[in-house]
Amino acid sequence: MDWELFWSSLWPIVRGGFVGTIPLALSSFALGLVIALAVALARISRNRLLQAVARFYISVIRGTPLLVQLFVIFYGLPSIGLTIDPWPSAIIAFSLNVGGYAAEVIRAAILSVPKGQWEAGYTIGMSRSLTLRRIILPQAARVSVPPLSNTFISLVKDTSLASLILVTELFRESQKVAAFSQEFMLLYIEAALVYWVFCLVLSTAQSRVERRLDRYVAH
Amino acid sequence: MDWELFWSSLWPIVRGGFVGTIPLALSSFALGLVIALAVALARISRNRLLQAVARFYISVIRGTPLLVQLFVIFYGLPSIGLTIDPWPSAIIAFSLNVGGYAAEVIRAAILSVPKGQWEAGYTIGMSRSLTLRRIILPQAARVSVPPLSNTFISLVKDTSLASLILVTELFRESQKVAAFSQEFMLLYIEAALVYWVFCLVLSTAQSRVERRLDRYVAH
Amino acid sequence: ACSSGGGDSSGGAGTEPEGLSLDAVQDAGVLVVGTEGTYRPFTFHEGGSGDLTGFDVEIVTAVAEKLGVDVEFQETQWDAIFAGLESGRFDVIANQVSINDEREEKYDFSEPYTISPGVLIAPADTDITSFEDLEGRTTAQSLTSNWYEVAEGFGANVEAVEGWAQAVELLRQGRVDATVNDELTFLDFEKTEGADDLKVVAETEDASRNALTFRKGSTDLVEAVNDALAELRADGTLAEISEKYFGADVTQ
Amino acid sequence: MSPTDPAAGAVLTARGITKSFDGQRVLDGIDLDLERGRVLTLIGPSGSGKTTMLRSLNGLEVPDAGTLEVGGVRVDFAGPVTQRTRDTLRDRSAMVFQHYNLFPHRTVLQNVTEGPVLVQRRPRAEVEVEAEALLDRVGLREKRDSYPFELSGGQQQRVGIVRALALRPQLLLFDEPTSALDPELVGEVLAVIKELADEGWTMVVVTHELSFARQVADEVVFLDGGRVIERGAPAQLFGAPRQERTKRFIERLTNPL
Amino acid sequence: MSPTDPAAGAVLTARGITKSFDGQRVLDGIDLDLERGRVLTLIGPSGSGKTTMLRSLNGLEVPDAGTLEVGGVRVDFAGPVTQRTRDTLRDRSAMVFQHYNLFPHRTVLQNVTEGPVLVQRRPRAEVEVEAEALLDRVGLREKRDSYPFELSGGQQQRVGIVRALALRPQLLLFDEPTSALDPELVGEVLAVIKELADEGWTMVVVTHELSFARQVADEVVFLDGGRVIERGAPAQLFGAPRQERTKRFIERLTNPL
Ligand SMILES: Nc1ncnc2c1ncn2[C@@H]1O[C@H](COP(=O)(O)OP(=O)(O)OP(=O)(O)O)[C@@H](O)[C@H]1O
Ligand SMILES: Nc1ncnc2c1ncn2[C@@H]1O[C@H](COP(=O)(O)OP(=O)(O)OP(=O)(O)O)[C@@H](O)[C@H]1O
Ligand SMILES: [Mg+2]
Ligand SMILES: [Mg+2]
Repeated sequence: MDWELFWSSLWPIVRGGFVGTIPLALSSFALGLVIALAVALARISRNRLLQAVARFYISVIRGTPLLVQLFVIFYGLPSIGLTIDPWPSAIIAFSLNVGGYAAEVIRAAILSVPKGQWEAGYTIGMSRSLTLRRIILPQAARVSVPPLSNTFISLVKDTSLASLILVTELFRESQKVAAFSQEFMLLYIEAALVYWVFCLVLSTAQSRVERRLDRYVAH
Repeated sequence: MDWELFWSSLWPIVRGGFVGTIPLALSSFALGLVIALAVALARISRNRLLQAVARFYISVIRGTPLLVQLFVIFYGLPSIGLTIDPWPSAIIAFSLNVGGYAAEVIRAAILSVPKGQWEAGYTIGMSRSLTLRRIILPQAARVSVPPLSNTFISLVKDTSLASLILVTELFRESQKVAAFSQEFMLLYIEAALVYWVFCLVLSTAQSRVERRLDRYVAH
Repeated sequence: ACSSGGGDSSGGAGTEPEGLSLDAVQDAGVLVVGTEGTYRPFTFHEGGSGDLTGFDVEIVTAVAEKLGVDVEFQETQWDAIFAGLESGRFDVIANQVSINDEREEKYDFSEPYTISPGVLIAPADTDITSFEDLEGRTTAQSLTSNWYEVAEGFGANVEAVEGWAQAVELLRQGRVDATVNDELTFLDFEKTEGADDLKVVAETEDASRNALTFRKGSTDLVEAVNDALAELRADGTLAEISEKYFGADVTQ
Repeated sequence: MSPTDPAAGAVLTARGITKSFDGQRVLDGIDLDLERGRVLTLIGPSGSGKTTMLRSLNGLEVPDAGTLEVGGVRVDFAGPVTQRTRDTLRDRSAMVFQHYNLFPHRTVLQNVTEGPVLVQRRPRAEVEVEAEALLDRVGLREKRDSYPFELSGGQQQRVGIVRALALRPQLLLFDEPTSALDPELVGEVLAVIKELADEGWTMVVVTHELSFARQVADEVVFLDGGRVIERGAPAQLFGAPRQERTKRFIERLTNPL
Repeated sequence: MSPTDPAAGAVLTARGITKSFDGQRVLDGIDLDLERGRVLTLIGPSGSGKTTMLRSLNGLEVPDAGTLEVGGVRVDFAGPVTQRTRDTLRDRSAMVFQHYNLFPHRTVLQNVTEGPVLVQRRPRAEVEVEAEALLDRVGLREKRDSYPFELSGGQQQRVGIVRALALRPQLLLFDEPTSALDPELVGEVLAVIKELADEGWTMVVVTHELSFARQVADEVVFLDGGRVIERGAPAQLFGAPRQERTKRFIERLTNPL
């Protein structure tokens, strides 16, 4: 094990995490949640067409490799005259991807809120959308934290694909060092360690959020 | 769009799915479920050490990229004298991976079975393990089908990484054609379509299983 | 017997595979070759899903024949190719590996079997006329090729890509200004795909020298391979293979 | 804190209310009448349609046929029923649920003020003052900042009642308000409901507590199979039921063994 | 189908049973005695420890101190209690739960036969014959192949009772067996329990159904705060409670309003 290389490459890799992986993951996740919420609502709406569109979207996103989704957006769209820069392309692709996976999570969470909560909202005169916003979603949020944090952890690692469309992030940095030093195994393991540390931090954050949301839930 | 290329390459890609992707995914998933069950049981056991080991395993598997897991097993282990053939390596890596993700799903499913079911088992004289086997797991199975099928669908796509360790599967076949014809985008999309069809079939199978297990569950 | 061929012939389990001896290869009766299989015209599948073929494939096959052993190919991606060599998954890499200082420190190389200059490729209407013009421009380069350093050396912003196909795509979409690659790749591309919208604006002084790559310490094997290459050069086989793929002799 | 309009008159008139689920007729031509300030008790075996009827009054369920007049709003279910109509129905009445259905993520006070502030758009300060007074009445002023899970079942149901009262509805609907409670907690909730009845609130109560119905109800209606089998003053219906089915039902409740 | 050993003698002797949860003392030195063939009823407010006491008898909970003798097995909780001891305790008694806790993925017959066949290792054929006879007794023979969700609450609880009976325990434990039931379904379950009592089964019943306790119990024990406040024959305890707390509790149950 070449410790000197390990230590000298650690900072570039971690920096790649801070300037690439993390901002990319955070912004895509935030945007992805918005998409997911919209798609989940479409899935449970009474409008058949909306339902079908949402189902199709989810099926395509989950049924095809993320790599291909990235490629189509970055290398494919220019052929119909739409050329998008690397970062926006990556954010679009990842947030569409998160949207597809998280939609099902959010939908399940909404459905897990007891029907009586809807009725309690209605009986105090709330409309469907007001009930959803004030009564149902806050409760659904609690249920969806663990599965959504899984989605987020996967996303963090998936962002390594962004290097394919010219976004520099953690994994790319380790590949650069690997390419020059020829120490592929060492650098891959080093990148894995950095990912792992990031994920450990995220898991801790997740438990925090869970505990905070648990506040008002019966034991 | 080069339709001739599309059609002529369809069979090699689909065949790659049948001889590579699907057997790899199925066998890894089966093995992975066994691992996951063991890890989930360790997680909920009263033995602190077992708990800690299980938690560590899950954390490493979920916190590090699958690519690195594959690399370490195939290219890393030989340095400690353990050389494993490509297929077994792939199956080991993928089933360890599934084991980490599915363990949490199975654990959550076991915990979702009402405590009263354990007590009903105990009161008719069953031991902890008999209750688990006869009473709890059959009920947990129902709850875990949807999230496990997500894990499986992800696995199907993740098997594309197996080509890194000399296993030929769907995605590799499409890359071969792409390299020859230089039609990368077309072939990527074609591979995505084939994955999508596979996933659609799997989703249908999932609904079937769910409906069968629903038989004895209240509406 | 696939990967174990490499494993067995490495001898001595329990440690990182040492250099490989000619005896070991001849005892095994097979030379296990690592190659991408997706890098035309050097290593690719005929028709996309047919047999593995290509310039490097034919050369290494001819070398094996001279050594009196069979050849067996293991296909993997570039990312894994050196790991595969080091871990004994295969005996030699035949994949246009160019010789540089870092690699020479870690591996043994045969005599080069391709020598080609690097070319600077840009859109037909470019205002770039020399490598010096790369200063402040953007190029697309594969991380793992020596052209990455060349472009960087002239002050270009380098976008790392996976390979030639992506580089061309970026060039055509106007997302980068130029790309440096070896002449052979461009010649093949021009011949098969057509490249009227692109042009070669400059050539490097130093040629890239690409060779078969072995684990460090494979001294007698490398010598035998060099003898074989010399014989193949002498009897015209190398030139013949080269003509077939490039219409020119690129082996010297 | 008292019914909004104390003048007399019909608050509820239902005629021929009919409703099917999956081809199964659950309500089969129900007529109900209720004057302002009076208490109607619905009793009947499980599945007889009590909850469905109550939900229809609150616009939570849309009957297939019949007409309904609640607090001056008239709806004919023969025609299509718009969301607006359902909303208007809902404005006239408020429901108290068997399982309380408090909002678990809101404090007691927020549970109570949510409707008046957000839906009725009354000023928050005014609503809070009123809400506290109502909570005080049911003995829960000091719980205003607690979350529902911190309360016993009886306390939760009292909050449920206050939440309904705070909307100042013309009609209060109770669906088995005590049947999810521990037996010793039943009393505290029934006491609150009785007080409201004494005070002149108009209400429909589905209950299995016959002694409560006897004391509080002006009229008892016995449902079975989605039809009104018998109706009358509690003394008459409990003491001398005319129908065999009523008799058997009451017998079974008062003397389970 | 009748208690395994009809000879007289103590089936249950509990002395000083004490149990804390998180430092909170939930059982505080409970003594109980029960002779073969007799029925003991436990009553008391919510949280008084009734369920915890019952679970301790069945080995589902391990007290911190005290001694227990059930059907000849003696356990001293001062020392460590092995899993084997808990298992033996469990063999002596069988529990019927408030929420039935039937196995949802097993048919009615399978629910009943699971214990005798898998745990007691009796021949399946014999067990099935006995199980059917038991189901017949509670009027559910024709439901043998139904799944629990296809049954009403009252039917499910009757299956729960049969499941316990099929184990031929020396002691039957009932934890509020009817409090999750619709009021009109309470009767059918209480009737079955009464029949078992008449037949000579030894049992401990936690219940809020005072009229049932009056008819069936040989002794009533009133718990509050983890202590026995008062015990006696039902006529005495319900008719003329000596303790103020008992009186208030009974008052509240019989006359909620
Ligand atoms: N949303 C629904 N879909 C289908 N069937 C329903 C629905 N709501 C109620 N039912 C059926 O309508 C019938 C009447 O139900 P309802 O809840 O009104 O009875 P209930 O008198 O309130 O009974 P309980 O005393 O058990 O509450 C039942 O058979 C029930 O299964
Ligand atoms: N596993 C547990 N962990 C912590 N506290 C517990 C546990 N089980 C019971 N308790 C507490 O012990 C006390 C007695 O509970 P128990 O269930 O025995 O009362 P109960 O008399 O059966 O009440 P109820 O009539 O509501 O069923 C309660 O305060 C309860 O919260
Ligand atoms: Mg009802
Ligand atoms: Mg209890």
